[in-house]
Amino acid sequence: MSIMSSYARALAAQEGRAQPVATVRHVHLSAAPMVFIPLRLAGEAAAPLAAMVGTDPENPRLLVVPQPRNRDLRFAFMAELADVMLPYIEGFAEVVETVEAKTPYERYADAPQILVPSRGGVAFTKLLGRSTRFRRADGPYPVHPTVPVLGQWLTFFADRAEYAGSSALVAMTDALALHFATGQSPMEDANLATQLAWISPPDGQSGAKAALAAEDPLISPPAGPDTHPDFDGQVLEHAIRAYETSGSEAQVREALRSQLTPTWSLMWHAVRLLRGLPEAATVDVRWVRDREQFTRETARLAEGGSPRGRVDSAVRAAIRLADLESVVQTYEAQRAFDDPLVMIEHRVAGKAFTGEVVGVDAARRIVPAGKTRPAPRPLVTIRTSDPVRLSPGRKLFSSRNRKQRTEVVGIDGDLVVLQINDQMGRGASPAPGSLPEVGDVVCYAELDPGGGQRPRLPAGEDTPWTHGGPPTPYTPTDEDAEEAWS
Amino acid sequence: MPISKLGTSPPTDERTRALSIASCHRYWKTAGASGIDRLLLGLLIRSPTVELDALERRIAELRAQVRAAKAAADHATVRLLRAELRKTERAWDDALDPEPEPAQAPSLSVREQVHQALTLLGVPTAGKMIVAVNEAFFAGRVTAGQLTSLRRDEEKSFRTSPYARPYYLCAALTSELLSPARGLLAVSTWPAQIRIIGPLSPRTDFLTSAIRIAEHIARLIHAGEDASLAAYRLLTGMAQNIPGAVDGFDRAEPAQVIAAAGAELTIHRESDMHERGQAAKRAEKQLDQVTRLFGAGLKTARTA
Amino acid sequence: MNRLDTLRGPVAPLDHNARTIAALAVNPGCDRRALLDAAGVDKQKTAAYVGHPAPFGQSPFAITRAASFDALVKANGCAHLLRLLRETLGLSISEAAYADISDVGGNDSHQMRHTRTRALLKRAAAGGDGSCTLFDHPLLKLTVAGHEVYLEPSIIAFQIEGRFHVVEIKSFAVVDDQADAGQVAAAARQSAVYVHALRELFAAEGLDPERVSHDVVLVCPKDFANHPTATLLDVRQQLAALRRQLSRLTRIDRILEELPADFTFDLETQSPDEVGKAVGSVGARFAPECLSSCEMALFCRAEARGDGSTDLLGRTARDALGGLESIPAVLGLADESRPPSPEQLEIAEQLRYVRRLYTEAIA
Amino acid sequence: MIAETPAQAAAAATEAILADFTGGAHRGVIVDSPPGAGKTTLVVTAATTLADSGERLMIVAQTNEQVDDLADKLASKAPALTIGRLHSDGFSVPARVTRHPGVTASNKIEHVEACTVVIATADKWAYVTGRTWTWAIVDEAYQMRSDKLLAIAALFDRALFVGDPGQLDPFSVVDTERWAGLAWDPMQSAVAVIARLNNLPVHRLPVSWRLPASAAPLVSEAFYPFASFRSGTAAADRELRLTTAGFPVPWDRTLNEAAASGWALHELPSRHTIRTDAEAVQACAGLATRLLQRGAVAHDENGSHDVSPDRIAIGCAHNDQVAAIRAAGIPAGVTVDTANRLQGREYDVTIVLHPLSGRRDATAFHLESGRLCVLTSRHRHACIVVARAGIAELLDNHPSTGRVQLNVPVKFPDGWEANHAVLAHLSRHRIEA
Repeated sequence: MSIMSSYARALAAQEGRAQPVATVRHVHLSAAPMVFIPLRLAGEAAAPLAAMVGTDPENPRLLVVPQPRNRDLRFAFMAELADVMLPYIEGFAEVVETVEAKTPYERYADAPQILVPSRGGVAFTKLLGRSTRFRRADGPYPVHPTVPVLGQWLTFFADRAEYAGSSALVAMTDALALHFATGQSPMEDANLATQLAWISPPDGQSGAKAALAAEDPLISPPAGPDTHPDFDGQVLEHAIRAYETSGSEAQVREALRSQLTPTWSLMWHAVRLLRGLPEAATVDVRWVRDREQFTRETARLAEGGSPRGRVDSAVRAAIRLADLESVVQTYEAQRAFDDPLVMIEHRVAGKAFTGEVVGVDAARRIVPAGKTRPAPRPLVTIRTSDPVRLSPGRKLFSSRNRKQRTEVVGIDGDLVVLQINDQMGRGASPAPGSLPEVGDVVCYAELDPGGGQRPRLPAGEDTPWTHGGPPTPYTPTDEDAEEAWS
Repeated sequence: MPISKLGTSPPTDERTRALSIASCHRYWKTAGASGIDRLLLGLLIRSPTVELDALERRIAELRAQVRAAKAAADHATVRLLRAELRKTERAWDDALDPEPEPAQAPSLSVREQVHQALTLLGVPTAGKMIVAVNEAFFAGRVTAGQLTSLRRDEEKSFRTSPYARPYYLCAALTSELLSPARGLLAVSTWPAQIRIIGPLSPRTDFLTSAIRIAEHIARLIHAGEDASLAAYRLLTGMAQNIPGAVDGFDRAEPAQVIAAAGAELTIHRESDMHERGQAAKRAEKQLDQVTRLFGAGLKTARTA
Repeated sequence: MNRLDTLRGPVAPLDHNARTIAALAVNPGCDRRALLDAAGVDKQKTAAYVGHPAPFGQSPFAITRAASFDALVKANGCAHLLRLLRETLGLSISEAAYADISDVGGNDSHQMRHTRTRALLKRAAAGGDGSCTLFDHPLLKLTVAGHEVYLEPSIIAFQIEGRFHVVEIKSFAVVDDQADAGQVAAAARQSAVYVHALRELFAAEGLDPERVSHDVVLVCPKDFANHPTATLLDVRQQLAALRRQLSRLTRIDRILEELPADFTFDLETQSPDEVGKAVGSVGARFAPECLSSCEMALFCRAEARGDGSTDLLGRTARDALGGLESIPAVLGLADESRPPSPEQLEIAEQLRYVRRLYTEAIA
Repeated sequence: MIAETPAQAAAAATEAILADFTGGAHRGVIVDSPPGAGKTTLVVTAATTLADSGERLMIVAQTNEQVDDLADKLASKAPALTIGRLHSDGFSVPARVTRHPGVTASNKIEHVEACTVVIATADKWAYVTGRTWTWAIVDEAYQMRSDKLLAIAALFDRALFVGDPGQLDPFSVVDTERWAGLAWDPMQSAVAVIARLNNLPVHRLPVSWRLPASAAPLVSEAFYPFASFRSGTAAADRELRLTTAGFPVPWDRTLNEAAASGWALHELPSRHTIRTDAEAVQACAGLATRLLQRGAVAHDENGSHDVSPDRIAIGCAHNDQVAAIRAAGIPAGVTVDTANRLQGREYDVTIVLHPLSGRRDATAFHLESGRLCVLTSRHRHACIVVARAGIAELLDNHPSTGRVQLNVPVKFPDGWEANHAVLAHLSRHRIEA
C-alpha cells in the first residue's frame, strides 16, 4: 500500500467516513448487471446451499438446496440457477456490431456482467463452474442439459475475473476499494457490510461506529460464500431437519432468505454508489475486450466447444501469463492517465511527474541507435515540483498522447528533459500538434498503456522436452462426467 | 420445469428388492439357519403388496403370540413379537394407502440383522460396515445409532443369565491386553482366535470381509441372479483399497477381488494367526466367562 | 505459587494443543498474547468478560464433515490410508500392522496413553517383533514455557523403513491437486508441532530424532467427492519457526518482571473493568490479522481505536507511513498543525506533499 | 589423503560437467554455480571445447549486459572463434564487444547464423525461427522465467543450464496462484521446470573465486545450506588497504572495520523510518565517498590496484532508494542499483542498505533470501551493511503465517533463517553511528 492510500485511510479514520481514492469510475457498470450471492455449506468444497440472484433489485430470485448433502438436490439447484442465468447471459448474444478491421469481424454490442459480493464469491463461482462443466445430460449420472452449459459459463466468468480491468465478473468489495479508502484495514474491507458502513454511514453516525454495528452477524450476515457458524448451528441445522421430516422447504428458504436479503440490499446500494461516479475514459476500451471475449466464448460453445480441462498445459499457461501481465500493465497505466488521483500514487513514488513545459527544441535531429540516417528527436523541457526519481533512458508516456514514446534525457534540479521518439508524422520535422508547447501543463509517467510485442510460443503439440513434451490434449471423459459430488 | 424429476437416485425398484430378499433366503438356507431365523425370514419376504386380509390374519396371530409369550415371561420374545406386530400393522396401513411406500424395513430385530451381517462377514466388524452389509444384501434399515448400545445390552443379558441365548453379539479382544477392541462387534459362537484383534487383524479382517462379500455376490450370480447396486458399490469401494482388486474406477468383479485380497491375505495370515492364537490361549487361561466374551479392561469395558 | 498461576487465578490452565502451539508463531511480537498463553488463561472467557467476545465459532456442518472424513480414512483397518501410503510412499504390502492408542485397555488417561505411546514407538524404532506400522492417536508431550503439556493429536504416526512420518487428516478439499493455501499452511504448522513433539520423544528415548521425517502425509478429500487423497507436505520451515517461538517463550520472565507482584487476570476476584485494565497494561501488538486468529483481537482493536493507532490501518499502511504510531500525528504532520520532531522531518515532508496533491486532485 | 586445492576441485567439477554435457546421455545438464564460482569460465570452456570439435553452438543469456560480457570474454579467450552477437533492433552493441575481429553483430539471424557461436538474450532468441542448433548454453538460467525457455527450447537439442540458485527468483507483476503446484508453472525459473519434468544431472561448482575467505563461509552457510562451497583464495591472498588514516568518526571506523575484516555493520540508531531514510541514504553515499577519499587499494591474487569508483557498488531493495542515494551525491562512476539489477555483477567493495532497515514489519519481499544473498555476495574484498538497529527484534516479531501451496517445492533457505545468520555474523563487526 502506498503512502497516498495510507494517508487517505488515516484521513478516513479521522473523519469517520471513507475518502475517495479515485475521481472517476474505473469499472464498467452494465445497465442491467446480474447480482449473484452464492452460499455454500460449511465444511464442503463446493456444496451450494443457496443463492440470491437477479437483475431487478426489487425482485431477487432465491434458490436453495434444502438438504445440501443430497447430490440430486444440488444438481436441481444448479439447473434452477441455469434457468436464471443462461437466459440472462445468452440474451446478450443477439445484437451484433461489425468491427472495421483488416478483416472485419462481428462482436456483440453488449455483454453480461455478474456482480458478487467479494473475492470469496469469485472463487466459489470458479468452483461451481469446475464441479459442473464436465457433467453430461446422458450416461450413468445424467444432469439437466443446462447444468454443464452453466458450468462452462461460470468457468468463463471466473477466468475473466483473473484479468485486470475486466468487468465481466466483479467482486463488489474490490470495486469499492478501487474508489474509496476506508478507515479500517484492507483485510476488513473484504467484508462488504463494514466497507459500505465506512463509505456511507447512516446519518449522524461515524463510519467506525457503523462498521462495528455491521460486524454483528444478526444485522449483517456474512456475504458468503460461507455462512455464520452460529446461524448454521442455531437456525440452519434445525431447518434442514425440518425439511427432512416434513419435506417442506419453507423453513430452509426463510432461514436462508434472512441471511441473503441484507447482502442483496448492500449490493444494490453499492451499485448505486458506483453509478454516481462518472465513468473513466478507458472503461469502455476495456469493456470492449470483455465483449470480444464473450463473443468468442459464445461462438465456441455454439460450436459444441468441450469444457476447459482441469489445468492449463505448459503452453496454455505461458500464453495466459503473458496475457495477464500485459493487461495488468495496460490497466495500471490507463487508470493513472484517466484519473489524477490515481496518478498521485506514481508521482509520490517518483515514477511520474506533472509540470509546465518551459522549452521545446522541435528542430533537433539525431541518428538513432541502430539507424544510419538522422531523424527528428525533439527535446522537451518540463519544470516540475514533483520528486522525480527517473534516470536517463527511462521510457515515459503521457496523458497527452498515450501512444507517443519518449525517454528521459536528463534531470537537473526541477527541470526534466525528455526526448520525443515517435508519433510526429512522416515529415522531416514534427507534425503540428505532435509536440507539447511551452506553457502546457503535462504529466509524464513510466507507465505504458500499450501492450508490448511478444514472440510466438510453440503450439501445444510442439511443447519441447524441457517442458515435458507434448501433453495429451484434454478430451472430456466419462469419468469426468461421473465425478462424485458428495 | 419439473425440477424434481431431474433426480438421479439409483432405482430402488421392486426387482432389486425381490432379488436381495431371495438371495438372503438362499444364503440362510446354505448357512443352515436356525428355526427362529427361518420363521423371521418368512416375515421378511412379506411386502406391502400382500393383501389386506392376509395382513389382518397375521396381526391377529401375532397378538395372540404376544399374549402367550407374555404369560410365559419370555420378555425377549415379547419384544421381538411386538416389533413384528408394529411392522405388520404399519404394512396394513400402507396397504390401505394407494401410494406404495418405498422399501420397507425388514422385520428382523436389530440384533438379528446384525447377526445376519456378521455371519456373512465372519470377522469382527465395525458398526458402519455392518450397516452397509445389511443394506446391500438384506435390504435392511439398521442405522449406526441402533448399534451403539447393543454390546452393552448383550453383556447385561449375558451377565443376568449366561448362555441363555443361542448366540451373543460380543466384543473382539485386543491381543495384548485382552480388552474390548473399540467399536467392533463379534459373535460369541465364533472360535476364540477370530475374536482377537492383533496389530495385523484390522487389515486381514478387512481382506476377509472383502472376500466374503465377493463370494456372496458370486454365489448370487451363479444362481442366475445378481446383487444389488449397493452391494457392488460396497465391494468396489473395498476393492479400491486392495492392490490389484479392481481397475481404476471400474465396477469390481468378484473373482478378481477374491484373488487379489487372497494374495495379500497370504502375506499377513501367518503372523496374524500366530498372534491371535497366542492371545486366544491367554484369554482362555486368564479370563472368566464374561470377560472372555466382553473383554477385560483396566476400567469398565467401554460400549461398542 | 507460580507467578503465572497467580495471573490466571484459581482455575486450571487451558490445555494446549497443536493449534494453540502453532498459534504462538502467528503474532510473536505481542507480549499480551504471549503472557496470556503462557499462563494458560482462557482468552475466550476473558475477552467475553471484558466485553469484547471473540466472534469465533465452528459450524456444526464443518465439525460433522471433519469427523466423518476422519472416520472414513481410518475405516476398515485404515484401508484408505494404507492404499495412499502404498501409492505415495511405496509402503510395502506386508506393512499393515495397526495400533490404536486412544485408550489402553479402556483406560484413556493421558499418562497411561503417553507411556504406551512411548513404549510402542520405541519398540517400533528398534524394529523388533510385533512392531507396528500405524499408530493411531499417539499421545505426545511437549514442554511449553516450562510446562509439560500433552498434545491430544488427531494424527497417525507411521513408519516406513525405519523413518517415521506424521499423517494429518484434514477435511478441506484438494481440487485438481490444489487446496486453499491458508488451510494448508495451518495444517503444516500443526503438523510441525507433532513432528517436533515426536522428535522430542525420540530424543528422550535415546533414538535419533532425525528418524522422524519432516515430510508429513496430508490426507484430504479429492475434488468434490469423499475419496481420500494424500500429498506430502514438507514442514521444515514451519519446524524452524516453531523451534524459534518455543525458545523465545522464556521472554515471559522479562514481561513478568515489569508487572506488580499481585497482578492478576483472575475473573473470580476482579471486576470486568479491573481485568480490562490489567490486560491493557500488558503491551499488545495489534494487527488486523489478529481478528482471524486471536480471541482478544476485538479488545485490542477497540484499544487501538481509542489510541487512534495506525495499527488499525494494517501492517503495510503503518510501514508506508514511516512507522508513525498515531493517526492524529499522521494528519497533524500532513496539515502542519503539528510540528515534526527531528526524526519525523522526512515523513512530515512526504505527508505534506501527499496532502497537497491529494487536496488538489479532490478539488 | 591430500586435500584438493580449490583449483583442483574446480577443474574436476568442470571436467565432470563437460563429460556429462557432451557425453550424450542427457539432453540437459544443470550446473549450480554459487557467486563468482567461475560460471563464465565454464561457459567459455564449454563453448571452446565444442567449437574445437567442429560443433556449432547457441548461447542464451538474460540481459544485454550479460550477453555483451560473455561475448567479450569469449572473444578475448578464443580469438579464433567466430561469434555472432544477435541483438534487437535499435540496440547499439558496445565497443568492448565490437572491438574483437571475430565478432559479428547484427539484428538479423541470417547475418550471424554462420558463426560458430551465436549469442543473444532469451528475448531476442524467441524471435528466431526455422533454425536449430545441436548445442546450447543457457546462462543465468535461475534468473530466467520458464515461459521464456518455452519460447526458445525448440531451437536446440541439448543444453547446459548454468546459474546461481541462491539469487532472486524471476518475477511477475501478476499475482496469481492459478498454476501453483504444476511442474510447468510458468512463474518458476527455467531450471525449476526442467528439473521437475526431466531427470537431469545436477552439478555444482565448488569454489567461489570472487568471495574472499572472510565471506565464503557465511554466504555458503546462510544461502546455500545444501550446496556448500569454499573460497578459492586464502585470507592472506586478499587485502584491502586504506592509504590514508581515518578520523575517529563512525564512517571511518566502519571503513576500517571493513578493510580489516571484510565485513562491517554501520548501525544507525533504532527508528522506524520511511523507505528512503535520509540518514541511511546519507550513510551509504558518504561511505562510498569516504572510501574513495581514503585511497583504498586492493591486493589480490592478481596483484594490486586502486579501488576506483567503478569497483564500488551500493545496493538496495527499492528503486526509490536507488534514486535517493543517487540524489544524495555519490562520486561519479559508483554503481547504485537494486538487488535485481546487481545479479551476476562483481565489485571490490559493496555498500548495502539493509532491506529491513527502519521497518516495523517485514514482508515476504523484504525477507526474500535471494535479495540479501545478491547484496552480500557481490564483493571481492569487503561488504559494508548500513542498517538501523532493531532488525533482530523485527525478525523475532515476524509472524510466520505464510500461505502454503500443495506440491510446490519448499524454497531454501528460508528468508528468516538466512537473515538471522547474516545478522548474527554482522553483529561481530558492528560500528554504532
